Amino acid sequence: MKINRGVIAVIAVLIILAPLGYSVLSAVVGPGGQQAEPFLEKPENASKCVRDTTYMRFHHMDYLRELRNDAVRRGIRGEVGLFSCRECHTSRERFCNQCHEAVNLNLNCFRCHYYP
Amino acid sequence: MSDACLLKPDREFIDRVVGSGGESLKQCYQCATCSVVCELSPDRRPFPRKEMIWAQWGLKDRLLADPDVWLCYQCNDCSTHCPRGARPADVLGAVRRESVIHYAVPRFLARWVNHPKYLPLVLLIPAALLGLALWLRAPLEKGLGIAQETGGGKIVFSYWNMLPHWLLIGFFTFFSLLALLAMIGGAVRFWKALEAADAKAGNTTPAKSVGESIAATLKNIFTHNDFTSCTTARSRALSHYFVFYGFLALLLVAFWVVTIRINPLARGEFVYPFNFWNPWRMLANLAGGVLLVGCLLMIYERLKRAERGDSNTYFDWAFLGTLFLVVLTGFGSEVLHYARMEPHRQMVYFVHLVCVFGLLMYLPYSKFAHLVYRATAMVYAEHTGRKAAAPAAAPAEQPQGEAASS
Amino acid sequence: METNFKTIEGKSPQYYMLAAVLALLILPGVYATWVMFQHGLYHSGMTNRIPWGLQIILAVFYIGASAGSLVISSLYGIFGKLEYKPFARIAVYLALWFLIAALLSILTDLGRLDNLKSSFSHFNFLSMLSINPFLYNMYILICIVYLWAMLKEKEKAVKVIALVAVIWAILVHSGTGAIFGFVPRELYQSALLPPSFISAALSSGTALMILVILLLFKLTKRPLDDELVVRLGRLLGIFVCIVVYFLFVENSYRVYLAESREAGLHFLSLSGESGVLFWGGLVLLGSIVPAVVLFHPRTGKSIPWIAFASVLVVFGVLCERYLIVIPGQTHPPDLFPGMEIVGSPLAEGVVHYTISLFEIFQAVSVAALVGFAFVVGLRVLKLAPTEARLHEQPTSA
Amino acid sequence: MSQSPREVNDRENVRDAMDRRDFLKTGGILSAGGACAYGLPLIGALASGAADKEERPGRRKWGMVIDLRKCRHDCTACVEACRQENNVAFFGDDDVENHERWDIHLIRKVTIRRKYPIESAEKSVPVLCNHCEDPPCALACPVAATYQREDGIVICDQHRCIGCRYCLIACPYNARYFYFKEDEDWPNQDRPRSSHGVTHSCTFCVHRLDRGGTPACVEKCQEIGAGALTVGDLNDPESEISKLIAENDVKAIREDLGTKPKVFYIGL
Repeated sequence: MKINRGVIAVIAVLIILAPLGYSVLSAVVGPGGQQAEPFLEKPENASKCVRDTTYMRFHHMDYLRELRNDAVRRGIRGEVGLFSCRECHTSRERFCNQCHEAVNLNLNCFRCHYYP
Repeated sequence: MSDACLLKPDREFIDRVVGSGGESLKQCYQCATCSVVCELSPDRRPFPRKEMIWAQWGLKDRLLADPDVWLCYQCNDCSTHCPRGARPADVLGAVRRESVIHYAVPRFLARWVNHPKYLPLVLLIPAALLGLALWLRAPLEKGLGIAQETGGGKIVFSYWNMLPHWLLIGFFTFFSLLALLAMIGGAVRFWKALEAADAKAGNTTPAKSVGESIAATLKNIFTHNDFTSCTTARSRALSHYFVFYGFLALLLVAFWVVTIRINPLARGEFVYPFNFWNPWRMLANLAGGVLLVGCLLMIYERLKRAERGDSNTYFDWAFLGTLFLVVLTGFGSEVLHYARMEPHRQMVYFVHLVCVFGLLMYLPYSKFAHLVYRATAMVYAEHTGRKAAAPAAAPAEQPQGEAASS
Repeated sequence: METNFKTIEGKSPQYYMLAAVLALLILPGVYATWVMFQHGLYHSGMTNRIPWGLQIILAVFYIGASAGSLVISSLYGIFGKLEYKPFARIAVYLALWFLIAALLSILTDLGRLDNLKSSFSHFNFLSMLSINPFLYNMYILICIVYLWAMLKEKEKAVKVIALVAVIWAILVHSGTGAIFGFVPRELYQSALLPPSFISAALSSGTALMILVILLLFKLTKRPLDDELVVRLGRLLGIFVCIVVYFLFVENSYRVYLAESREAGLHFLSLSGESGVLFWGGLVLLGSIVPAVVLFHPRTGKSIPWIAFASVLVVFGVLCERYLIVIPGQTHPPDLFPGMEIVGSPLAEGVVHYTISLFEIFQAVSVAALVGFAFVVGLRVLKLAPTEARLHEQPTSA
Repeated sequence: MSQSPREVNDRENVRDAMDRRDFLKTGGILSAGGACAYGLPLIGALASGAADKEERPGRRKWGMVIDLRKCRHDCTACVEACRQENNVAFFGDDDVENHERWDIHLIRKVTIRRKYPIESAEKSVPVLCNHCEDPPCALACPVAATYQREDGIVICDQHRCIGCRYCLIACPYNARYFYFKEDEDWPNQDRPRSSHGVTHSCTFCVHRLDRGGTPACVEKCQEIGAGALTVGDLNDPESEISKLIAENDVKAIREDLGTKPKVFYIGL
């Protein structure tokens, strides 16, 4: 079956340019590309976090992992844990999910740990 | 023909051609079976017969200024039919390697890239440069005032700490521009050499304008018409097709990702990594798959050719190997990203960057330069009407052409 | 006797049909694994009392078949029997893919595949299940090198690697036996398990090799000397007897000793489910009938009979693997010796294991994967010999 | 047939077609380079404390004594308390057929009766993980997710468990359970529940012990007045559990297996 080589070439180029079309379309048609700047809700009742904000922004994952290993592996359970985040930052939707959905990093912590 | 001209054979050139895959050059006794068999050779200026005689005598300047060397796709029709086993295809391959080295702007770099002895050095350059960039990262960031205060925590291995985006984009853009300049320089020198040779031979009647011939060449490249006309290497066209489109798509995606911050169209979505269902990422994964399949097919064919006795020189393997490594480490770092195996991912990503550097920055010096020189030769062939000799040639045909093809 | 190997041309429609069917059969297993990964393993027939089911049985069977087929290739590699050289390449190629199938069966059976990265970063060197993956991966490497050496006709290297490969195969399969043997369950705990695994490996490997060789030479219409298959058949007969001997010894001592008589009876008595499988499936069908067929002068020489015996042996070894894995879990651990458990929320007594549909899907897809790999391998690599002659014959031009 | 190249001169860029020596050399260089590019930083990262270290939270050894004389026959208060505290999966009594396959019983009341020589009165015995001193489950776990802590508690780190279920095979007491199915409801939201695919067993409510509390089942048993369960530190002679063991003749389940269980029964 002799497919015209030109047709294949055109299809291939179209597939390659498809995302470009999507971006152009979304930029022109609607503010599709314009994502809301992640907004972290400030807790009402408390002012000071366990650690300062810049440390938390860059190291909350390492910090939580250390806390977990201490608690599960070494039996050292201090006052701070995932439960203490819940007390001030009450809604996960307005706290963790804001950035994690923006960066497409899905979390499977909340499959077992309760965080409304 | 023109008046007698002094031939200046270059003996060292013969050795280099013989050394890099053209061992059987000396057996050719000019029976021209190869030129008859070859689908691609134009009726008025057939090849590879004349290239064989030039190579035997070592007429380096003629060979390097001959577009026909680049019109051959090394499909081995001629080698299989050659009665003396002279394997003209490999000879042409060797000549192409010589012309890449000849036209490369800093020639020592071309010589390094094309010889296995210099491999550690060639690999060390990107690794060292990248390492240097990473080492200078902290002071550079402070200097540029974009240092991010990270709250003093000890960062063992997080992605953005080891390879921040601004560093990668700056580093690779700078070196890509260098490679681009070298590429253009090589193409221009090749074009001038071609014109000079034709002027000397006295047939300077451009059939088409340069613009038209560029368009015709692009059409030919995208549809791979020439490529598929070779009979024995039917599947080679298929694998090159995969690699061509895969690489093109990945290049486009990379360009989009690199220029995303200054790109008016992508105002909002400048956040990495792209969501899996983002069209750009889907295209990248699809193109990666296509490129991987293409590379595998090519490697399989090259192994088959090796069995048939055709020579696979380091010049071929280096390019194919680097391309294959780029695809493997690319998918590897994506899988490790999803598996969140942090230290391993950084390592595979670092190897990926070294291979990409090797692919793009050494483009004008390695076999990848066929992208430049073959395109230039095809445009030149269209431009001078070298291939236009269809049997029902228009009367405007010069008599001299008739004589040659009878 | 110079045997040369040629890839099958593999252009015939039947070939494509076969490859397509095998490829299609892989899909159900992938679907089943995906569903079980997303929603949990409750689709399988396994419960808290029977945590290991069909996938582990088949994993053990594949490792056995892999070790066995490697021993067949060593007939040429180590013992230098030239007449078995044609079968060496297929044997090693199959050994490689059987082990990959075994690893796949185990992986599809894991509950949390996304935590698999912890198996790369944390090791517990005392656990048998941590030592064995090292053995398996090294074994895969050795098979690849062995295959490469044979394809490249490096005679000297083949001799060396064959020795290393067979020793490693024995090590791997004893390790697999140790996974079951070194566990404080009454019906598992026995030092005889590693050697009985080796014997089961030898018999299943030989039986499978005979079937594959017969099938291959019939489909590709290449000449095959019947005497070779007869010799393999006799070898198979010996191995079959050893398998039954090991299992019988292992469980007869349990029935004899008072403390483990109950467990022994659970295994051997005809009333229990495993007893029927042992006496009917393994001893009668899996061993006595094939042994009789293989050693009987008339049927021992005819190819269809040997094929029939091989099929029975493969069925017997499958039963034997089932009998090693499942009864150990169905027999309850004796928590209160001398006391009878009247009521408990957990099913304390003898429980029953039924194989669920999803597990069959997974099993079929892993088997189809091995078939597909073999079919493609025949076409890409030079595995299949042009002909298999017994004596020095002037090879026809 | 191919004529060997004339040995005119061996200038280094003359002879470079890929022969076997070159191939091995390039292969060697490439793999060595790759190994360094991959290995050195990796070792650096692992050495810099990424691997977790098990320190010693003070040398305690938790054990439990169950006084069967005080344990009421058909009372399952401790099972309910455990289920509430640790979100243990329970699929209800409606579909009996599946209920028996997937239910998780960290502590279960087993009624036993002497069979030989004559049948004696039934006795209801709470059975849970014995936190053995030499645990076969920790020996079996390939990724050391199930392991014994310094204070003797055998716990499964469900973040690391790959769900191979070898510990269920290795436990001679049927005390380890695998989450074949996830339980939707979440009774105690302060405590995590388990996702499907990991193992779970009694941990002596280690989250309470670490903070100085007592396990949920012990607390509930005191609450309803029976007081059959006591948990304490076996290394501390003055603790209540040590006194109980000293004064009564205690027996553990199947001590002959050599796993040295730490749950002792009075009047088994």
